[in-house]
Amino acid sequence: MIDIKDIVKPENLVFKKSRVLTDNPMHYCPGCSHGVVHNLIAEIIEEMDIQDNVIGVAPVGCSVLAYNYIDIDWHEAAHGRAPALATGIKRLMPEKFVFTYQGDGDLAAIGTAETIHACNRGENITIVFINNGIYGMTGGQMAPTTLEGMVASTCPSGREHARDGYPIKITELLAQLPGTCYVTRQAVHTAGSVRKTKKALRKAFENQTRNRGTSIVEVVSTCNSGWKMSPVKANDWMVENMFPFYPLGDLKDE
Amino acid sequence: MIDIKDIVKPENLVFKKSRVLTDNPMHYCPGCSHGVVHNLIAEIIEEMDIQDNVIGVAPVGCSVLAYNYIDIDWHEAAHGRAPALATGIKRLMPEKFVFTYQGDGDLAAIGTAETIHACNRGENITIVFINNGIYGMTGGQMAPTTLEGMVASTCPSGREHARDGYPIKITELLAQLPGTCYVTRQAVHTAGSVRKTKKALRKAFENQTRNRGTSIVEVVSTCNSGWKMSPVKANDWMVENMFPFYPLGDLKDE
Amino acid sequence: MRELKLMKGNEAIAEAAIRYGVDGYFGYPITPQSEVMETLMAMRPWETTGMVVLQAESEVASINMLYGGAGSGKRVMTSSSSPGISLMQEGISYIAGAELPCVIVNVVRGGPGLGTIQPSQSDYFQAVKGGGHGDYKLIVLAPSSVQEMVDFVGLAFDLAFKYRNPAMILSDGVIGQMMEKVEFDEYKPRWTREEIIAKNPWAATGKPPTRERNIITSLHLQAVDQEKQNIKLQAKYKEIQEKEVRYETYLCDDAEYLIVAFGSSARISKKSVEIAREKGIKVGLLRPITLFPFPYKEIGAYTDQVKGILTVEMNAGQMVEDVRLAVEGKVKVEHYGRMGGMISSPDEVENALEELIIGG
Amino acid sequence: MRELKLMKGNEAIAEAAIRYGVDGYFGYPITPQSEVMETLMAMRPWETTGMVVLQAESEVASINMLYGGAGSGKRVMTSSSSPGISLMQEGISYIAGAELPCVIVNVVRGGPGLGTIQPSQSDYFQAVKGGGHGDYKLIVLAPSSVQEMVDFVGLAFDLAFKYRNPAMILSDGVIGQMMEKVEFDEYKPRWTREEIIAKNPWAATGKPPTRERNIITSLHLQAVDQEKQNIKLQAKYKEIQEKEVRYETYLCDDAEYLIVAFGSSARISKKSVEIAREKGIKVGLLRPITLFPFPYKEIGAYTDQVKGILTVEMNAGQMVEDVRLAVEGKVKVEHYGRMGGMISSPDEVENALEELIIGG
Amino acid sequence: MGKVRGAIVVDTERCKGCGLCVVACPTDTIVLADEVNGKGYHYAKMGNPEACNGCTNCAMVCPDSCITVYRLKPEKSK
Amino acid sequence: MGKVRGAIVVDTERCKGCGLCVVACPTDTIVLADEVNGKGYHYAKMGNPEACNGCTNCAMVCPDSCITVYRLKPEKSK
Amino acid sequence: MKEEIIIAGFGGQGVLSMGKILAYSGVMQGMEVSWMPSYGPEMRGGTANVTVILSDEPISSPILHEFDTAIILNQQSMDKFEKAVKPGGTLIYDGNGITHHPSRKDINIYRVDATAEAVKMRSVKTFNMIVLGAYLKLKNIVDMENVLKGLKKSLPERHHHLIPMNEKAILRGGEIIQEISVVE
Amino acid sequence: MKEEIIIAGFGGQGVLSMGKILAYSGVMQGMEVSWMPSYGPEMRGGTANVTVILSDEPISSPILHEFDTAIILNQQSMDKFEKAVKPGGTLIYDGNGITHHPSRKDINIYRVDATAEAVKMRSVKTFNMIVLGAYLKLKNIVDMENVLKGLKKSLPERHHHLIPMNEKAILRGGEIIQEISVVE
Ligand SMILES: Cc1ncc(C[n+]2csc(CCOP(=O)(O)OP(=O)(O)O)c2C)c(N)n1
Ligand SMILES: Cc1ncc(C[n+]2csc(CCOP(=O)(O)OP(=O)(O)O)c2C)c(N)n1
Ligand code: SF4
Ligand code: SF4
Ligand code: SF4
Ligand code: SF4
Ligand code: SF4
Ligand code: SF4
Ligand SMILES: [Mg+2]
Ligand SMILES: [Mg+2]
Repeated sequence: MIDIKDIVKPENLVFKKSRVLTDNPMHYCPGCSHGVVHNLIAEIIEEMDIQDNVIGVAPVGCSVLAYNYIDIDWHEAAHGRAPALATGIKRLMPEKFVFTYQGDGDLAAIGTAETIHACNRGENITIVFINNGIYGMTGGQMAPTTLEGMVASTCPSGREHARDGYPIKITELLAQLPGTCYVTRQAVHTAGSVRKTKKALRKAFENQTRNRGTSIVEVVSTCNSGWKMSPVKANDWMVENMFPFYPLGDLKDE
Repeated sequence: MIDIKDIVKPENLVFKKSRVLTDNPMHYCPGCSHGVVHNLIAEIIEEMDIQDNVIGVAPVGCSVLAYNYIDIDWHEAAHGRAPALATGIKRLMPEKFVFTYQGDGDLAAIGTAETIHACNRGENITIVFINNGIYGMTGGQMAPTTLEGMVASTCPSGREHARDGYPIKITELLAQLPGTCYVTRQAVHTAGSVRKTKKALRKAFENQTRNRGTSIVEVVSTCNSGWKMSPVKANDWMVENMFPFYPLGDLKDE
Repeated sequence: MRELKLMKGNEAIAEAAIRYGVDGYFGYPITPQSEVMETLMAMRPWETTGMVVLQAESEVASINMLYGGAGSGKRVMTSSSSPGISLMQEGISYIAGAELPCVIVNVVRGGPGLGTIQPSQSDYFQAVKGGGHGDYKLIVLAPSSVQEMVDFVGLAFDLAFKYRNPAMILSDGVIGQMMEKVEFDEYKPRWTREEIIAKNPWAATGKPPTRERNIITSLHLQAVDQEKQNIKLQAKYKEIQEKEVRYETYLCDDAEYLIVAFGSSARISKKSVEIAREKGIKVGLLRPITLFPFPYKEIGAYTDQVKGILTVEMNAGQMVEDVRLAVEGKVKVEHYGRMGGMISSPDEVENALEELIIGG
Repeated sequence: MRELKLMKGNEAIAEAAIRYGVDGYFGYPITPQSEVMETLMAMRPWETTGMVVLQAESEVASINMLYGGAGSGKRVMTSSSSPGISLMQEGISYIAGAELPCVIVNVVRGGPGLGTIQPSQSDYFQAVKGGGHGDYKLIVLAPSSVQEMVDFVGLAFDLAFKYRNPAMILSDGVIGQMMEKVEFDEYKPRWTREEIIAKNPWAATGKPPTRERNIITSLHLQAVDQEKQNIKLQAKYKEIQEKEVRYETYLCDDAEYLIVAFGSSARISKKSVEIAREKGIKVGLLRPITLFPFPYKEIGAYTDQVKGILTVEMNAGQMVEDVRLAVEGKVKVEHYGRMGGMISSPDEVENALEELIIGG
Repeated sequence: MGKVRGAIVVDTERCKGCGLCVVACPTDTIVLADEVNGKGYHYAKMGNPEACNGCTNCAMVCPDSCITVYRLKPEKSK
Repeated sequence: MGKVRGAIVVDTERCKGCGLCVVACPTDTIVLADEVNGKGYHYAKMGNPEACNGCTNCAMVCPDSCITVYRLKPEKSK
Repeated sequence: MKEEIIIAGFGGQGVLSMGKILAYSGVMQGMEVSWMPSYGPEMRGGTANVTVILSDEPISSPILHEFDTAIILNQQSMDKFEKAVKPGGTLIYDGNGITHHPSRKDINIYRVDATAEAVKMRSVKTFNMIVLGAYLKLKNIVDMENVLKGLKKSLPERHHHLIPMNEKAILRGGEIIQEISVVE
Repeated sequence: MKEEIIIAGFGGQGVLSMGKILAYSGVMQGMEVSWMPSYGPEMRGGTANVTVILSDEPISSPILHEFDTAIILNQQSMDKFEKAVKPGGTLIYDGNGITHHPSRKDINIYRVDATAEAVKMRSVKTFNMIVLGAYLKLKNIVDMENVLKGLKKSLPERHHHLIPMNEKAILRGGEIIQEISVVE
């Protein structure tokens, strides 16, 4: 038999944490999708070798502390305003890679105008959109993308469209703006989906070298804390309930 | 020959100013489309006999003074926020007819989020949207709906999408929200188009009795002052340039 | 009989709103006050009193929903915390300009910016001097217990309607998050349509043939009209200043020193007063309950009696300016405060009194 | 040689920005300041200095574009008028909390609410006390001529970068709309990338291997960290208060009375001083140029010399509070002001001086 | 059966002389006056009254509601 | 040619015991420990080390980047 | 020397640009000047006016309540500004559309029928230059040379070919101004 | 009578609801009470603590810096709050996961291995009730009758069937508390 020791050797290494990730333990709840997407972004930055050339914009939301984890220059944004900040940054430093990392409350509620108009102007930035159907950071309130019937602390008996409005497919709207060049919806619940999301993110970052307009990668995600489920259960629930309403795949690729 | 005197008799009257219009002379520039739409709204209120049961919401824009002309209860709104006000009003008084009267700067720039979310919640209101492709009130700055190449005071050599973004077809976006039930685009440059717009407005108001969601009537309009053309020329220019980009007709009728 | 419960300030204010017959709540989640809307949503008042509860897409939308709702002559309310309240400043200025009654709750957290979610009182200036543009005033009430969170809902609405002016309940993370015993009144029915029209003839409720159209507006294109409106507003504020000052004193009769503190700082200072009194220091506490109108005269009256005044605030020194304006240099006034969510202990405050006022 | 032109304040500030090497302007139209962006768009500086000019979708977007741009270590600027500035309050608080330099121009109009578009000074409190949440200060400069609109662009940026603090130019409709002779300096080149990195090592410009990552943030989750940040901010404000007070006096040496006025009120008051002097009344004018830091000490110093102080403001009485704080009750201080876009005549002011201060 | 006859009455003081009614009239009835009204506008008037058929087009496009239209029912016309 | 062999090393102190790696592993290599780490979490570990083929699935889905994966190239395996 | 002028009329009559040319002329003459428009009212149409001050000394207040000279171009402005002329001051007006002519006895009143003249000259756009010419004829505070310089400075480059036409209008204004009543 | 208590542990250990039941018990006993949680920090996980005050008199400050009793349920809380117990006061802790045991000599120290006991009782959710029982055994400030009333008041109706189980846990806590060192 081969001993573990014989396998665990530098020359056999096939996967390790990106060096663009810091060693800070993440504050996210166990099983939170944010962590997976962080890793992917770090890997892409490492692979594209743009650590010194990229600026992240993280608005309020659980991931406002992303700057503790991805080892690049960061800019905190007010809730909903990341696309406006990114516009300011990119217009002044067009040679940098600029991305926002926004939650669904952020991008699709309070930041609706900033998001739509950054995309409509075709700002040459990348938007990473974590759609977990809930306000994670503030403790599980209804988000604009919360599904009908889904329970949250501000719709404790489930979202009812007559009172709470409909879940919004904001990504579909953004895909229709002439300013966007690449709009895709992905997930990170399986190794396969993680691979696809990574490809999508890479393309979304690379698009900035081609000045084609705004690239958007939505990641349909879980917030097991907000959903009040185990991480594993949350993934299953997402596949069963979120994916039918937010189907994965490219919405636009020009 | 018949004398004019013989024709101008009460029994021969076929058209007069609606009694729901006040006698205040309108402050609008000669030939401004706002006046025509005001008349239509007044006529509909008169015909539906809802003068005592309707509340108008006019945000900042040339038509913020609409309350001087249409003889109903009115509510001024901050720039962009009419749909939020209307939401507050209609939720608290569901028995009233509530409409907003918004310009393109108002509805499609600063008020993007409020407009989209009122529509997404399917607020049971009517939105009248005067798209004149410019900021009339403030003196002719670029609006979100200003066409590419079109001159405004903040794009004096014409709108360029690389700097200024693309003209936005916000109505097309709103039509896709499940909360909207009736979305149409009309004009008021000819008697025929005025008739159609009136029908559309009537339907949009009547929908409130059926609680079907949000009804939106866009009126592609001129702002001859902002466009720096005579009123007649402005109509021609609109037909030639605005209509191809903002084609008239129903976008949704459920 | 009043009903006794143990409740968080945030929960209590929600229940108080329902019981007071509030017609509508519009809000957006933000710590440390999200329990207000959560409690309302859980209590489903639309099934009982008919109160509307709506989660808006942002604080900008909330305040403008409030603007619309208030124009209907109904009792409407929102709550938020510091950054959210900043976003409301334009709307608040409009509501004040249009002279509409409504209630805005700010459960203050530490700033500036995103800051911290811990309790703070650093929005005093914003609340009383006007964070929005133009000369306007909010009626500002500062509760210092969960019971006052409840009681001030009614008081705020009553004052708001009496003066057709927005009222703010300026609370903080301590009062919002703590649980205390609280007594509730019976449910009051919401105003009927007829009552609303009778009480608020200015409201935009649909124009009957019997009256001119009602216009809710803050617009006065001509400077001369705008000035008239401003003069009217200032006269109203003056009347409020004259008639509506509310404050509380504790052991002030024989006091040689005074602590002035509001909200949760006043609770802490009360204990500091006790500590100081045990040491034989004659200190009293004056707690402004209304921040606008501020008890200028009432504090000014102590200048003959006391040797020095310490203001205790969870900020870098804001109310201290109003206290200084009240005493006009006649006695020494100093400020003591922790910032950014840190909360003074009663001992710290007592020390500060000795160092800054008695010793200093 | 300096170039001489006849220009509106709004046009002049735009040209001054280009000449001073400003990197970016983000704004949204609003009267009475729309000419700022219009002038920039007409001058097309992106073809000459490389300055970026962008019409944002709202003032909320403008201020947040500014926040992003400022974090890049570049010189960025916005302008608006009262309601638009109210919408920026959250963003301004963030920028102050994150300690970023930038320049915000408020060409004030009459409020509250939509109000009027006529000139006013009723946003004084908002500018100097903090319209946003949390304890922060803007550096506030009040120009009273078109020339100062030009000169203060450079001054505002210099102070903003020196202290890593947002600066506001608090102008009004008079200064924005009037034309005067104005002299311009030569064009200054914009900072190069290397200069920016050298001058602003904190800027988020992309993390080279040679330094830790730069994080632009106002967030301090733990109260103790937030308090540290607040203490640091307060120390900075104190330093600014000590070092950066700017003001101007006119005929104050032998004055028995003082008028304190800023911006366009100061221009009018200057004439009032002349009228009063003709009548033999010894009055001088003190014009605060920096509103924060306010010339407390400098005004306080006159309490031995003068018998009374009149503040003249186009509002209901705002700066008067700071003047009262400065004099600590030692001399009488009264306020005179027109509101809502009405502008006092020099005679009115002179009358007010006689009635409220000399006679009163 | 005679031709339909119509007539318009313009509130000349409200009229802003925008000319939209002139263009909208299918019968070229309307012209702008050489004179101006109190606000300085060349107001609209019937230049060719016989042509008017009372179709109301002019009134419908008038932004300032200046036009009242009358029509003589054909059976009444001689 | 032998079967591909792999192994994982879990940073047990970073691990939050979410169990996502357990589900993601096609070979059922991973289990959550009965013991807890310093933060009180039942951390992940190889329960069935022989089964691991070094596919990296577990590492890819781990939100906390706790897993390092090694793989012995088939030609090297005996 | 100090001259405080208000020019008032309809929006579109070139009131603001007349004031600007006058102010620029003052600059060319080495004077201190200020130009303050009535702006807005965020609405269309209506009246427009501008206050121009020319002075040898720094100007304190750009906003005035009385004037040395009022140039009045419509009835609304007449109603508003006739009374704002300082006793002994000057009022110049275009008779077109004026129904209530000025009646004060303590000021000097002149009439310049520039509207009519502009029509005659077939160049409606020079209307305001005719008025300016009338004013300059009366008040000799800036030299013609500086007025032309001011004109040049205030016109965008692409309109410089219009300068001769404008000059002609200015001269014509000087010719057609009529004295109505003058206080000695 | 006045008792100032801090309860501190991981989020998820039921720290807040233990405090709430204690406070509600006080209310039932007719006392003044306050309950002040450490809230947020708008982020997940981490520690949680709550300050509970029970008193015969109105409570001035709900926020304290020292306590009569500290109930400590993890190491981080031990590091933070051992020193905050008033001299002569009481510290109660669960030994699970504690690597540095409390060492002060001027306070009374008790241990209750509630984690272990809850596992034994096969009801992990009653962990906090075991701790509460231990506390109540030690400090007899509220009668059991009022504790049960408090429990009932603080549980939503639909969880009332759990009351007997919780009562059992409270009693069990009283049985397993061990004295470590006591100041005489
Ligand atoms: C102006 C303002 N309003 C509200 C908040 C409170 N807040 C912080 S994050 C957040 C929403 C978080 O949800 P989302 O954007 O979906 O991110 P997630 O935490 O789910 O990843 C809210 C409402 C705030 N910080 N600022
Ligand atoms: C917060 C705020 N920003 C800007 C303005 C200035 N403003 C008034 S109306 C308007 C836009 C008008 O354009 P639009 O909505 O298209 O209406 P229109 O006048 O063209 O009918 C603007 C920018 C304002 N009043 N408030
Ligand atoms: S609350 Fe939700 S989004 Fe936030 S860290 Fe926890 S699981 Fe992730
Ligand atoms: S500016 Fe334009 S929109 Fe406004 S009144 Fe004139 S024509 Fe109409
Ligand atoms: S359309 Fe109306 S306003 Fe225009 S010219 Fe005709 S009558 Fe006059
Ligand atoms: S009614 Fe018809 S025909 Fe008569 S003037 Fe009007 S448009 Fe012409
Ligand atoms: S996925 Fe990562 S954090 Fe989750 S149990 Fe596995 S190793 Fe631990
Ligand atoms: S590397 Fe593959 S086989 Fe090995 S533990 Fe991870 S998922 Fe399982
Ligand atoms: Mg979310
Ligand atoms: Mg428009």
